[in-house]
Amino acid sequence: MSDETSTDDVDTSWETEGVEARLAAEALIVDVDGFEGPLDLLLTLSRTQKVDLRKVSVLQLAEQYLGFIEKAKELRLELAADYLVMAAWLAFLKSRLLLPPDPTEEGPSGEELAAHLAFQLERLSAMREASAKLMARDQLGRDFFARGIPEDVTRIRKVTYTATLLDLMQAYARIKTKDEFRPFVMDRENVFTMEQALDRMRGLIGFAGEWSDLTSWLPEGWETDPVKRRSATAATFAASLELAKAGQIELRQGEVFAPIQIRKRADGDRRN
Amino acid sequence: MTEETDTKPSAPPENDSLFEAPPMGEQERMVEAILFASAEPITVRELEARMPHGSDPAEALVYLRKRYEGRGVQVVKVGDAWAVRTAGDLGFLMQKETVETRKLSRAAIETLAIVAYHQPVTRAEIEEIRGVSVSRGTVDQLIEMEWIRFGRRRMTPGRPVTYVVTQHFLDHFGLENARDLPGLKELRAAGLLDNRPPPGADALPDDEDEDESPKGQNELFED
Amino acid sequence: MTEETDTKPSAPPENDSLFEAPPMGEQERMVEAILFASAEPITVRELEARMPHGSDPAEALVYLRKRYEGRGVQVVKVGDAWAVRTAGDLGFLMQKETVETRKLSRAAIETLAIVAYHQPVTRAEIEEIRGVSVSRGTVDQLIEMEWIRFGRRRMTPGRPVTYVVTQHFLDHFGLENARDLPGLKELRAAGLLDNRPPPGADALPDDEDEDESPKGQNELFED
Repeated sequence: MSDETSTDDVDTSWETEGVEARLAAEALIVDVDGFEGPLDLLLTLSRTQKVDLRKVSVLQLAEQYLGFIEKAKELRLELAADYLVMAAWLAFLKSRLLLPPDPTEEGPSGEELAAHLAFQLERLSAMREASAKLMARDQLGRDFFARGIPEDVTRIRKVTYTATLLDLMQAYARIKTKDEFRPFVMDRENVFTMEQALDRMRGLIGFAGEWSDLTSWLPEGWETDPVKRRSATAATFAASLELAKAGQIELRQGEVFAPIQIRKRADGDRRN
Repeated sequence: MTEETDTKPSAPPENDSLFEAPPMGEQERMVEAILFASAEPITVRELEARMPHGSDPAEALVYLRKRYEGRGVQVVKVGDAWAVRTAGDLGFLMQKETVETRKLSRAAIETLAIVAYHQPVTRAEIEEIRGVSVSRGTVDQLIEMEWIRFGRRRMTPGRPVTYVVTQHFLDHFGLENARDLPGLKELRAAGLLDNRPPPGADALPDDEDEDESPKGQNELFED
Repeated sequence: MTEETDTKPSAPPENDSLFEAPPMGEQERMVEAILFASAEPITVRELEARMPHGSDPAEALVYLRKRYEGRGVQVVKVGDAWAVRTAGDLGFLMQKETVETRKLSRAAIETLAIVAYHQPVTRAEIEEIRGVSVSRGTVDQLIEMEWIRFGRRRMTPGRPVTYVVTQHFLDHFGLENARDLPGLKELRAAGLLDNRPPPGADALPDDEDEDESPKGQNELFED
C-alpha cells in the first residue's frame, strides 16, 4: 500500500497518465454534476488505479477523493451535501486505516469498513455492466417484433332479457289501476292553466284601456262551477302578475280583499 | 449494391454471395417475419424493397403460403397485398361470449302484458291502454325475443297490423293459452290490484315512455 | 362426467367424441391461431380457457415451438406466458417505424438493472447500491413503461414496498424468465447480489431479508 500518497501525488500521477487522463481529470474537477453521487465519483477515481476493483487501495482512493473535494473547494464549486458527507466519512476511514487499532473502541475496524466500500464499488460496477448487457440485448420493437395486426378477442356480450309471470301480471295490474285512476287525470278539464290565461289575456289586453275588474277576465263558462272558477281566477291572477311584470298592464287594489283591477299600460308601446 | 454489406455485416467471406440473393429458404423466413410484424398488408413490391437485393418475394410467398396450408393461421391475399390471418375455421377462438341476464324494462313488460291480455291488438290500442306512445324499440325487442309476433291486419281504415303472443311466450310463462292469464278480478283477489297508486305516482320519471303520460299533471306545476 | 352432456347439447351421436378433446394436431393449430392473433404474451391458463374443454395447450405448445424452430417467427416463452415474435436475426428487415424505446436516463437504466438482478428490492436498497437517492420520476417512468411493478412488502420495520420486474420487461428483452438475465449466475457466484449490510449494522433484519428473497423470486413466476 502506498500509504504516503498525498493529494499532490495524485495530481502528479494524473499528469503522467497522458493527455486523455488529464482531460478526464479536469472534467472530474469541473463537472461535479456529471457524477451520480459520491459512489459514482469514487468508482471513476478507482479506475485511475488501474487494478481489479477487488484489489483497489481504499486508502489511496480515500485520499484521491479528499483531494478531489479540496480541489473543488478551491475552485469554489458548489458541492452537494452527499459529497461532503462522504468526504467526512472517508477522512474518518483514513484515520482508522492509518492508526493502530484502539482495542477500547467499539464498532467495525477500518479494514472492515474499507472492505465494505470496496464491495460497494464492485457491486455498482457490476450493475453498470449488467445494465449495459441488458440494454444490448435484442429488444422488442427494435430487434424483434410482435404481430403487427393483432386480432384481439372480441367479447360478444349476449344479453338475455327475462321476466316472470308475476312481472307480467303486476305490469298489467299497474296499467289497469291507471285506468281506474283516470278520473283524477280527467281533473285537468277543470283546470285553467296560467299559460291558457296568459294567451287569453294577451289577446284581449289591447282593448282594456280602462280599469276593469279581474273577475271580468275569467273565460266564459268558468264562472259558475266553483272548482272551475277557483282555478280560472288563480290562473288569471297569476297571468296578470306576469303581464304587469312585463310592463304590459297596470294592477290596482283599493284595499285588502277589494276587487283587483287591471288596465293596459298608458304608454302602450310595450305591447307585443 | 455495396450497401448490402451495411445491412449484413456478418455476410460470408466469399465475394460472390455478397451480390447473390439469400437462399429461398431464407427469403421465405424474411417474408414470414415481415408479414407477421407489419401493421398492414404488404405488397410484393414492398417486400422486394425491404428484402436484400435480388430476392424474389413472389416465389417465397408461394412456398410460405404452402407451408401455412392447413395451419392455424393463413397467408392470405388482401387486394394486391399479403397478410397473415387466423384460419377461418378457428375464428371462434377469437371470441369470448358472455351472457348477461337482465330484467325487461317496464315499458316492455307493460306492452307485453297488454298484448297478452288484449291480443290481437294494434299499436294504437296499446298506446291508448298504456296512455303513452310505444317506442319502436320496445316492440322490436319483444319480437326479437320471440314473445310477440304480428297477427292479422285489422280490417279497419289503414289496415293496421296487430300483435299476438307466441308459443314461445306461453312456454316461457308456463301458460297453455293466453286465456289462462288471470283476469282483473283474480288479480284483485290476489292483491295485485289493491294498491292504488298515490296521486302523482305516474309522474315518476323512471320510464322513458312515460314522460307524456302525466302531461296534464305537469302542466299544473309549470311556471 | 355426465354433467358434460348438459354443456354440450349439440354433440355428435357417438358418445365417445363428446368427451374427447380435439386431436393434438388440431390443438396445435388452435394455439398457433391464438398466439399469432395476440400482440401480448398469453398464459397457458388463458389458452386453456379459450380452447375446447379437455385441451392440453402445454403439450400443443411443445409441438408448436418445435415447428417454428429456425423459422422467420418464433414461439417464445415469456415468464409463464407464450408469444410469437420475429426471429432476432431478421430485425434489420423491419421498419423501425415502431416507437423507439424512449431514451432512458442512465439512472433509469441502472435502476432497472438493479431491480432485475436484485428483485425483490426496496428503494432504500437501490439507493444503497447506486450510492445516490433514486428520484421519484425514475421509478415512476419504469412503472409507467410496465417494466417494473410493486412486489410484496418487505417484512422489516416500516414494511417497505419492493420492486420486481414484469412480464412486459421479460417480453421486451426477450427473456424467458428473470433467471436468464445475462451474467446473473456469475454475479451471484461473486456474491455481488448478496444483500451485505454495512459493517456494524444490525444483523437482524438481514436474516429476515434472506427468508424473503427466494419467496420474491418465486412470486415472479407464479402469476
